[in-house]
Amino acid sequence: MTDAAETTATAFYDFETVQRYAAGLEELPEQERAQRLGLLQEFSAMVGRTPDEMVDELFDKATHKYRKRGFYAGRIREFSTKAPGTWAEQNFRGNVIRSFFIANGYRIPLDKPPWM
Amino acid sequence: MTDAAETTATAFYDFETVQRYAAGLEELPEQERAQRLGLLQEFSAMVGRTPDEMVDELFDKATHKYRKRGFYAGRIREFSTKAPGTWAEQNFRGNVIRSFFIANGYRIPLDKPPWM
Amino acid sequence: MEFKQVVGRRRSIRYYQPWRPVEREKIQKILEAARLQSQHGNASDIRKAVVVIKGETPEDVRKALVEALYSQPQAEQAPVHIVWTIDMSGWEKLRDRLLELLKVRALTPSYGWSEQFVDTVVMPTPDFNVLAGDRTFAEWLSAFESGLAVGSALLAAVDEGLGTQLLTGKREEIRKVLGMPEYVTPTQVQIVGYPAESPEAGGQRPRPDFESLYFSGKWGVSFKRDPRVVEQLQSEGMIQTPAPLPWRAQEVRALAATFGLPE
Amino acid sequence: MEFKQVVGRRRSIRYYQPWRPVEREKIQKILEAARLQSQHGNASDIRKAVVVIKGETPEDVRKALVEALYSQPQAEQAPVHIVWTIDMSGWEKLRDRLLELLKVRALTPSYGWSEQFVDTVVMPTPDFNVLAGDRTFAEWLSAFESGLAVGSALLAAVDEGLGTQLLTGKREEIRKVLGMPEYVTPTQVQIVGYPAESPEAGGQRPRPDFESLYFSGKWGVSFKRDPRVVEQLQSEGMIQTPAPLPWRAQEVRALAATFGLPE
Repeated sequence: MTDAAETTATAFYDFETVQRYAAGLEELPEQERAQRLGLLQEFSAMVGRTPDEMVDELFDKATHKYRKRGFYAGRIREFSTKAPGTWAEQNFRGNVIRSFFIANGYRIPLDKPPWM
Repeated sequence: MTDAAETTATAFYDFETVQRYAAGLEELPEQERAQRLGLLQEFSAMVGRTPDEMVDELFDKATHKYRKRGFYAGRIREFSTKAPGTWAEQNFRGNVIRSFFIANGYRIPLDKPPWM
Repeated sequence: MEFKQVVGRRRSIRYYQPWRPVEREKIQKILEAARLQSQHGNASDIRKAVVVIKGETPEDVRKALVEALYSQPQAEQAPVHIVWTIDMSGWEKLRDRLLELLKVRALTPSYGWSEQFVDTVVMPTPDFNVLAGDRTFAEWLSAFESGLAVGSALLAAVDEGLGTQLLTGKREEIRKVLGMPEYVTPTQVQIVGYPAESPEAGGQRPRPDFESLYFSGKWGVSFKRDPRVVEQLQSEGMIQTPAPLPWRAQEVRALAATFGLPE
Repeated sequence: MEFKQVVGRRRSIRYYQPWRPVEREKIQKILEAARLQSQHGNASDIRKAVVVIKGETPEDVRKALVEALYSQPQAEQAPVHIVWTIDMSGWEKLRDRLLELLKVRALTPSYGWSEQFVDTVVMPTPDFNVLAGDRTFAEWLSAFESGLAVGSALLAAVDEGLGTQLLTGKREEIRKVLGMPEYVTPTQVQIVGYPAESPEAGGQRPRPDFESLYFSGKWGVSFKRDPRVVEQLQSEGMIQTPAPLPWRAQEVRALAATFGLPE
């Protein structure tokens, strides 16, 4: 079980889009990095796409327009709220995914904090 | 003689270009005005053209370019230096003519004071 | 504030306190400063602005404006938007404005200025009256004139202790949202508010080498930068500690937490 | 000098003391102020200038420059000309400059900035990278950016106790005289020197009514001008006695006598 999980994680880190995201996490403690990459993997499984596929289908490089922005905004919100916790804790889950897209060049609309 | 001179002066003041120049002299004492208009009349006689003719031939309204600027710059310099006096006194004579052209919309190159 | 301090403290502020309104008199002072800036092409009537204020302008207008600014978070946070514009119809008042300057003796016959000069030379010459020339040049010069005024407005905001930044937006949408006629072009949008980041905003931004920008006598021959003058400007606050300040990374993470932003 | 004083004292100075040179450090300070002004399109490398100094730049170059400025007397009188330019090739450094801003955390991932974002969105989008769009827009935005910097340079000259004015000249001749490559456009020429007229230069110049320039919430709805703020700005020196001052006519005549100019 440990071996299998490790293999999967290694394969997951091999995706170009994941490497790009991970490069921006280098200053974080190992535990925080692992937590974020774990959340990304969880989201990837939830939407049933590889990280590269997600980035690919979000934006149309030919027309320079977003293609599935609404879809991903919705799934990120769903991913945020399915965990327990405060708004900030939930929002953190979603922002990990948003950061992944940003590291790969694209923005997903943000949710405003409740006080704003 | 007085009558004739007055008639001539009146005719001279009738030129549209002279009226335009005179309008800018209204704040001056009567004597200074008369002096300047006298200088203009003297210059006009020297170049053998009426004031309106001078303005007309200086600038080509069709091409928006100066036509006889060099000619008038030269004659103004001649007009300045033919009187005795300091540079400032001589230059004043020329500037009366330049002011006449300015009032009618056109600039003649200036002479720099000797100190400059 | 000292002029040199104002120049030194100005930088693009990207985080604002959304809860803190800007005093109306400060907005007026910013506009007054822009109005007094040089308008060397006598473009006085082209430099106009529409101010959008949170809590005063209808919320749907403000919302549409923020969307036209690509929904950037700082556009949402800042309580004031000054939408700078060029009103090309303003050039039609050029003749009146020149005659006004003649009358108050700012323009003088000594240099050849007269009502006739305005009519026979200035008005038909595109270099002096842009409407006489081609439209592209007219718009180019108008943009330059607009930049002059907006630059003063940026500095005036800093002088008032505010944060400010220029944003680019979707011009056609901005025009529609604020009811501008078609002869009006929005240039850039100045956002104004109290900074949520420290006023240093991580330090003074990098600039190309002085000697690569400025030349003496001839293109390509550097204007020598005197390090003693640089030191003096440092002591007077115009040249400040360059970015990044050592604690910038933590500040950015703290700001992300405040606003629920990704890091 | 206080920022508000600087704004209030600035006006186009048209008579200079030709005999009095400008200290080199003051010229540097003017250029430093321009360099630090906002370059919101990240146009840092396009805003350049060539400085021409009487007694330092070869006299034939200076003479040709004055002629390209239509031989206006103030161009002859002023000992310093700062020829502001737009170097369109500077835009080619945009990507490097953006990555630099990312690195110092002026631009942050919180707002979607990343190296990939620069490459996939910013660089191909004309609104953010003018070289990706049409040339006319690129030049228009460059003129705006240039105006921002030149406005600071005007104010900095006033802060140094100098007189200054912007002049328009024959661009093609200016380019040739100063050896500029063809991708460089001279914008306007800032003349600098000690004023021969009083610094008031006859009074603060007229401007269109505040409420005809600035709107609130919607085009055409005036932003109300508070007279108490105007009074405050008067006491702080930003709003000054309007032209013409009562003695202006005599001053202009005296200046004409000094310089041998027609009245």
